[in-house]
Amino acid sequence: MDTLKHVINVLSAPQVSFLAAAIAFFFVFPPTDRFQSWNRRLRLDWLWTVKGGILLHALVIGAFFLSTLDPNFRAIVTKPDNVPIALLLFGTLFFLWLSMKQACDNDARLANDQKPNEYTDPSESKILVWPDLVYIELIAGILCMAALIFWSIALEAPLEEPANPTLSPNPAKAPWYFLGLQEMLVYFDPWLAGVVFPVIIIVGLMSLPYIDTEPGGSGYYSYSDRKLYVSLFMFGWLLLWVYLIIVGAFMRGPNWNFFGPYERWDLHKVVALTNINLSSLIWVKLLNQPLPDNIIIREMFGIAMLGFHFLVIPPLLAMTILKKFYARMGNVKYAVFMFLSMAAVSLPIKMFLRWTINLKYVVAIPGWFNL
Amino acid sequence: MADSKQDQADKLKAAGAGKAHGHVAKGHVASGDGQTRRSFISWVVVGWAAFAACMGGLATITMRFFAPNVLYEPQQTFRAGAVSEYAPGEVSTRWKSKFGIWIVRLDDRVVALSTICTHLGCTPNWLASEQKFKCPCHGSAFRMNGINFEGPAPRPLERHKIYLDDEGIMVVDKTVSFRQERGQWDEPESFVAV
Amino acid sequence: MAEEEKKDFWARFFGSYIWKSIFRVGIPRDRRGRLMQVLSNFFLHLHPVSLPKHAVKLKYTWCMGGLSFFLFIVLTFTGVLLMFYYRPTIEYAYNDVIDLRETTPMGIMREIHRWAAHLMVIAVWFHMFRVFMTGSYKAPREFNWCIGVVLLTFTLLLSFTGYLLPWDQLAIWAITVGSNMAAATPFVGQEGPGVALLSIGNVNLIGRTSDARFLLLGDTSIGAGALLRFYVFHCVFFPLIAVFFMVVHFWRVRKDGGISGPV
Amino acid sequence: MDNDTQRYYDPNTLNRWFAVSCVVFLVSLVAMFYYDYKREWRDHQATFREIDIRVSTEKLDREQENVAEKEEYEQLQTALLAAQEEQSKQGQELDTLASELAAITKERDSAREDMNFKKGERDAVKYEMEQAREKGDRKAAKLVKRLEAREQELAEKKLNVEQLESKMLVMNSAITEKTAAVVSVERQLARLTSQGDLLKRKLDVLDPARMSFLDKAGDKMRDLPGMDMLNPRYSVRDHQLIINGITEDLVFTRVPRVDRCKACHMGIVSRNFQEEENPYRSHPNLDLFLTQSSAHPIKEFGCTSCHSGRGRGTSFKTAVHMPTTREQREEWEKEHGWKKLHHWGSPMYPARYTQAGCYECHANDPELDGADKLNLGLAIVRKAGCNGCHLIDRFNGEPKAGPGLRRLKPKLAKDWSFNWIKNPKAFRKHTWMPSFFKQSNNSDIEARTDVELKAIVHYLFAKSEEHSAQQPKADTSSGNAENGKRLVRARGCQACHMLDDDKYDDTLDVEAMRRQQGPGLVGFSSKTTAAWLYGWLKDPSSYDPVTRMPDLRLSDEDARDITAYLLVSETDEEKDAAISEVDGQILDEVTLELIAGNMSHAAAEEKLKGMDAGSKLEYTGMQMTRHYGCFGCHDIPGFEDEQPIGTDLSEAGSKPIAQLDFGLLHDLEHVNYAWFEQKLKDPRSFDHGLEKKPSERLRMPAFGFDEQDIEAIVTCLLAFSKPDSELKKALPRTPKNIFVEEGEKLITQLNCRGCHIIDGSGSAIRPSIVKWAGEYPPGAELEEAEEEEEEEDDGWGDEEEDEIDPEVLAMAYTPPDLTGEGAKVQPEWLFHFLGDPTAVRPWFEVRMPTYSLSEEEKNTLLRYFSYLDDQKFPFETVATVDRNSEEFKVAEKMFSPTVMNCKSCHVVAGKPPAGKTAAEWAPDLGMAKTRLKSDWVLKWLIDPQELTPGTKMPQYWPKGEPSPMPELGGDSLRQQEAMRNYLLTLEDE
Repeated sequence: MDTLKHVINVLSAPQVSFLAAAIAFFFVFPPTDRFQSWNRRLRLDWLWTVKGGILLHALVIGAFFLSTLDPNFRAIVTKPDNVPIALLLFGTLFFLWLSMKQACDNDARLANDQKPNEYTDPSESKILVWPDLVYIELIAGILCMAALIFWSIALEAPLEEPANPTLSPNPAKAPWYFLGLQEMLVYFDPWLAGVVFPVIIIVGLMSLPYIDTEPGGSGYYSYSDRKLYVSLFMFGWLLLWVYLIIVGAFMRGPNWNFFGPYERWDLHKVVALTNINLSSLIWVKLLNQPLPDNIIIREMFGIAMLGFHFLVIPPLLAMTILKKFYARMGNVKYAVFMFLSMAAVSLPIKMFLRWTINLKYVVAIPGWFNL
Repeated sequence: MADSKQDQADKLKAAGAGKAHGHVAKGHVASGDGQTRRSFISWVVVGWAAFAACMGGLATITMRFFAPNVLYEPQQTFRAGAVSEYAPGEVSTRWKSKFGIWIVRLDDRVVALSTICTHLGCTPNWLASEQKFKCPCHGSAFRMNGINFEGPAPRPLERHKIYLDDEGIMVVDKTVSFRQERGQWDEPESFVAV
Repeated sequence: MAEEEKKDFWARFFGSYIWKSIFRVGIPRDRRGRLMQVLSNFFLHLHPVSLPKHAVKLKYTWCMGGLSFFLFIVLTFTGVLLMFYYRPTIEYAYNDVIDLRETTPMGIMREIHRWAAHLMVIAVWFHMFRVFMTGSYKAPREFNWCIGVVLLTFTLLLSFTGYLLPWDQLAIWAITVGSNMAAATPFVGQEGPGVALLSIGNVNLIGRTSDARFLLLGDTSIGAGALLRFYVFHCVFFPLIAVFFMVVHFWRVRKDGGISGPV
Repeated sequence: MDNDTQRYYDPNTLNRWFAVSCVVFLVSLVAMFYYDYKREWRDHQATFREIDIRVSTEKLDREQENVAEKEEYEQLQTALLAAQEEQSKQGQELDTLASELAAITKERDSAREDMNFKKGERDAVKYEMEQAREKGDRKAAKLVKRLEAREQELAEKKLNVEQLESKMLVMNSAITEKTAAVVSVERQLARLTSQGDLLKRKLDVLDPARMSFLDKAGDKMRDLPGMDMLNPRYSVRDHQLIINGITEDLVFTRVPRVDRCKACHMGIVSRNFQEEENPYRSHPNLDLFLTQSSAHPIKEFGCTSCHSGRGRGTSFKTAVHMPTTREQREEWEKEHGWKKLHHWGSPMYPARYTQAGCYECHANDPELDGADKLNLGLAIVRKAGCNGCHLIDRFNGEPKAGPGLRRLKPKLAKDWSFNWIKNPKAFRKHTWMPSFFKQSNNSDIEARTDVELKAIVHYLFAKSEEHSAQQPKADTSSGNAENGKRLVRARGCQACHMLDDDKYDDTLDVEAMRRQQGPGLVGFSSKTTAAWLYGWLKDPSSYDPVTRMPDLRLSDEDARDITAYLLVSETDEEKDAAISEVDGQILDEVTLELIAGNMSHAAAEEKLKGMDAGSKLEYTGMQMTRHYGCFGCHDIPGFEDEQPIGTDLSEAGSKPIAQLDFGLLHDLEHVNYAWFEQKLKDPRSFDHGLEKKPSERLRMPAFGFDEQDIEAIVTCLLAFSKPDSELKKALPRTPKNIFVEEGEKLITQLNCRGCHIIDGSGSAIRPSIVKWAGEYPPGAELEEAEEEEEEEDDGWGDEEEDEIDPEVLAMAYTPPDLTGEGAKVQPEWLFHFLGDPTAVRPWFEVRMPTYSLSEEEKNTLLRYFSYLDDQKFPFETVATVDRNSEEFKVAEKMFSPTVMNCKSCHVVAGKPPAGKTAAEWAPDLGMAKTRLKSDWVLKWLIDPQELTPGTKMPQYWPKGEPSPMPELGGDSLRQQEAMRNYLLTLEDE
């Protein structure tokens, strides 16, 4: 048992779990036809059948409640403010499955050119709002309220010591819905993680309808027509948001150290996290040179990498894999789309470099631009 | 909010009943026996009865919520010193500003007069020259013993509980008041005899 | 027989003058009646009178948008109640929050408020997820999607500003971190990059008493000023804005052709 | 029907769903109500009500019985009947009188009304007139007339009223006179039954059994959920206290405390519930706490200001009760679902540490009556020298706890020192010197610690200065140990030193601590030399200028005898192992490690090469002395202005638990006091299981405290907490308080209470004096004195010979009680006396030692005594004596053997009384003039017992009776004054 727990503790370390998730992700939510064929070959779409769904939920929920037998796990999960996160977890799983199932059904129907499930023939008469819709809305509201009250009776809202600006709690955490951002703060400068990323997220979301202008798949659940977008959206939403929240809430302990789900939050846990900048990594470690004084020269590798990432890769893709796509989109939309997606991809890359080679900054120009 | 819910509820009640009818007919057509109908009506009744109850409950909760369980009012009892500190026939304004009390020493007793005019709750002033309390708001006036004799005031000023503690010091308790028109001015705790 | 009497009692009741004056229509017995119900009712008028079938399928809608709105109402109501017992000052805030549980009637009002807030955040996320998965952001609903994003942002802001009010360690430190990010805003945050550019000669325009964070807190550090400020943000300012956008959001739903569906 | 085609859901299902959800909602609402209604305090108040009813009823019954039993009651009853009988006889007249009175009263009332109206008019006219006159209006004249008229009328009305009232007065008196009898009897009865009546009134509203049906109904209604807003019986509101004087810390600001403890602890202020269970019990000490007459009335102090905890909490858990023991915790978890409220900075003090709460306000009080645990704790902290290594505000500027080590060489041998430091308890079982070595976290590196230790010893001796103790005139070996033994017991050494034959009582208290002011006296032969010891006894401060050991002005042979005794002792301890050779290799390692601390490794090795063994030892020794903080308790050359090495304990009590390192001791209760207890029990235990370099390991030494010590010390530590800057309840900083505190500080340092009773407590020496008086009956050495007086012996002689009870003897030989000293003696005298004491009681064996006090210190003591007795500065009233006056003659006569025979007990100008053992002597009257205050002497003559209860001094002028002597017109006072004046002349006899 303990060995199993230990194994899970190890596996759940971000460098492992995130990598696994990231790789698996593209097979489960294939962005392109190639991946989709893999997806089919591995019969992964079976997940979106009723049987698959039952299994999925059984696994996750079962695992969760088994884990609550472990005192350390219980201690963390039953923190009042963490309960919503458990809710989020299960909710996400369920609705993910629900939407994907319907998407698959519709895809199947469309494949042998039927209309999607939701389609209603204009000829057949519509449903009256009164009473059906109103009624179910009312019922939903009442049930929600009842649930809320029971929840409130069962769980006391947290209240800690009086505010004390000279003594920060350990760990000091942001509200759970911002834990994703707080996690980012570990890897990026405040102005990036705290200001730029949120802005990019919001702007990105807003610009979505203006980038994805393809008429297909409007108004019904579908996947294959919109692989790329769905896949990317899922990537951002599941991996970069939900996953990080769960990590931040359940697995970040004292001194913001990482703790496995079954690990005791030990105040004195010590982890080696000495960071190094890319510049010194290359100049000093690889080339055995002193750091050049000229900042630009010093940081050129980093700048080059960034340039490559944001300026070279997109055109390359445009010329190769995404030719058709590029043609459909036109310059501007393609540029914006690429900027956003490359930005989204760059986050995990940076995080990963930190986990693996303790990279602090790719480009470090103090007071100006640390990335 | 609550009432909007409320009349939404009413409307739905109407609808529910209405549906009932709509369906009753159908029920008849569908199956001759009233079995479905009775069970079905009972569902509606249960539903709406419970709903009404809930609305009542919410209303109660809201109302109850407005009655605080604890108060942070200023101290209601204070020690007003020994009887000897007050000259016979004196109206002491010593405690007026702090506790809203006049200590009045009448011929045979010391009483604690409330400084709240029985008309509309202004604070009268003690006019030593005329030997009366005169209220600035509507001109009510009270005698030294608190009896009203001028202006609109409907009844005498209230007196508050006053008693001697074990050290012989007078203690005034504002939470208890005695009214002349209820004949409470002779109750043992309404004065300290001299 | 009793049945009959009962029936026509109700008939007379719902037919009565007063009833009609309030609800205009009597009991909806037929199609027209049902239409009228919706048309003539303020609280229902943001619904169309009739919908395509899939629009009432929970499977399709998940009812998340509706619940978000419902939770917003719940939060407004409980929030207003809490305001009767909570004073946003450093002397009172913390102890008032203790009293909310110890001595305030219906001791769980704060819990309802807090959990409802969490729930609303989740509901809004799922709503967005649903809308995305059904591709409902596509023409002609692009703009409404944007408004939706704005609403999402304000949901988070509301939740965040509320987080400071208990004035305990959780609160102050969550907000400290949050507000220090404001200080890191490029150009207008004293810690942010490029702040040096905003200066005339060697006079810095952005400093500890004149940057984004300062405007947010009304103070150089979290204290009485910030508490009051966040209180007003949380109780008045943001709700108003949110309501405004909500109205537009709902209205657009109707105007952009009701709930989305395949063509 | 069209509607079916347009229906999606089956109405049945919808309705069912709706019904179910509504019911669920309803249930949730009910649950909400229930949850809000089901509060612990409500149950407690209900239970308490029952208890209160029970108790009060019993009391009432008892009261009524008592009253019934009193025959006074019987008499009154009969008297009442008689009086009523009497009164009813005159019923007729009374009725008529009453009706007449009523009639006149009516008349009077209306008359008064008229008068008041007139008065009103008069006032109005008066005002008008004044205004007019002011304006010079010509109406004025008219108005003046009108005013006069009004006055006239008013006067008439007044007259009328007065006449009527006088009539009424007459009638009233008539009536009262007739009813007087009955009334008075009734009054007496009422007085007799008043207690009972009060209880009755209380029970009538409390006990349902005494209620009418309607009242019962109301009584039930008022507390129903939802109704409980109207006028509830059970509430928190009525039991909430708001304490403005002692505030609560909210970091950003301090706010008045709000305590709701009474909502459950209903009976806490009343004395009626001492037998009840908690939370209904009365406070255990109502004389000192809570009651209005006590020092801490609940209205001003509340509960949490002493007990700490969360006053606003209304449940067992949220009040943050804290369990004293693990068992109690488990029990609470079962009974109350108790869980530690993690997020509350100031949890309640567990029962056994409650006294920590006193410190908040009484931080400056030297010794706090009733807080024995706290006092003991403070005494131990001082004695053990905790403040040597830990900063503690209270103890700033206190002298070091241990002896100075400046002049080690002449005193000690290296071997001895080595073994001593290594394991002090081996040499002196009860020493306060803690053990640094052979501890749980360094016994594994004994080889290294040995080197460290040798280095330290080496350093100490290397730095040690020579000193010139005067060498003994005769050879010190010739001392008489037997006599030495007696002297040690006689001279009062035991006020500060324990002897190895008196047992250390296992329960420490402040008294016992005083007897341990100095080290226990065991055989010193292995420790030091006779020469040194002799020199030390003769003049301690010459060896160590800052020592607390005073000079007892021992004669040479006394000193020699004592030396002899101290060297040979009953427990001749085993020979000490000689100090072995230093292990050079380890020494190098250690030294290198130390040097490398502040330079590069290479450089360090260089430096090391350059050092010879000696310098290595010395360097390491110095570093180690610093490392272990020896200088904290000892004055060590080279460490004059070193900072203490330990953590600051000034606010130990309010330290957040997160800052206490529990290491790997996971099964320790996670509360600060558990941590402190563990730390004191085994200071090094928190290193358990941790991998640490020797230099990083915990170094707090082991004192070998027992349960009781630890409890006391932890009480202190909890008490040392963040002070409230704006505390209003602390002792005001009046001169008296300040000077008394200063004095107490000094008195504690000098251990005056070892011999004297001061301000009520002290005289630790007494038991040993009793013991001594038993072993060595005093007076033996006075034989020859008696020989001379033989012929004057008046037949008492033979009684002298037989045994006297040591208790009585001790009375005479115990150092004097200094209570009231300030009022008694003259400051100049006391000043000089403190400088060099002169024998006031020449028969004493115990010596008042000579302390090397600075002027300032002496003044501190003077101020202390005079402020303690509220004496005025400068305090002198000189009595002038005329030797030829009648008074003087009379006094002389009274003084003479024929009358009072003062000489029979009192030494006079050094001349002891004839034929008495020293045990019966009384102080030298010759000193009266210079020593005593004349006012005091007078008081003393009037009533000695009042000033010193139990004194042998007889009272010649019995209180309140005429003087036994005719002289001076038999005027006691004049006689007493005369006597006083006479006494003040005796010095020059």
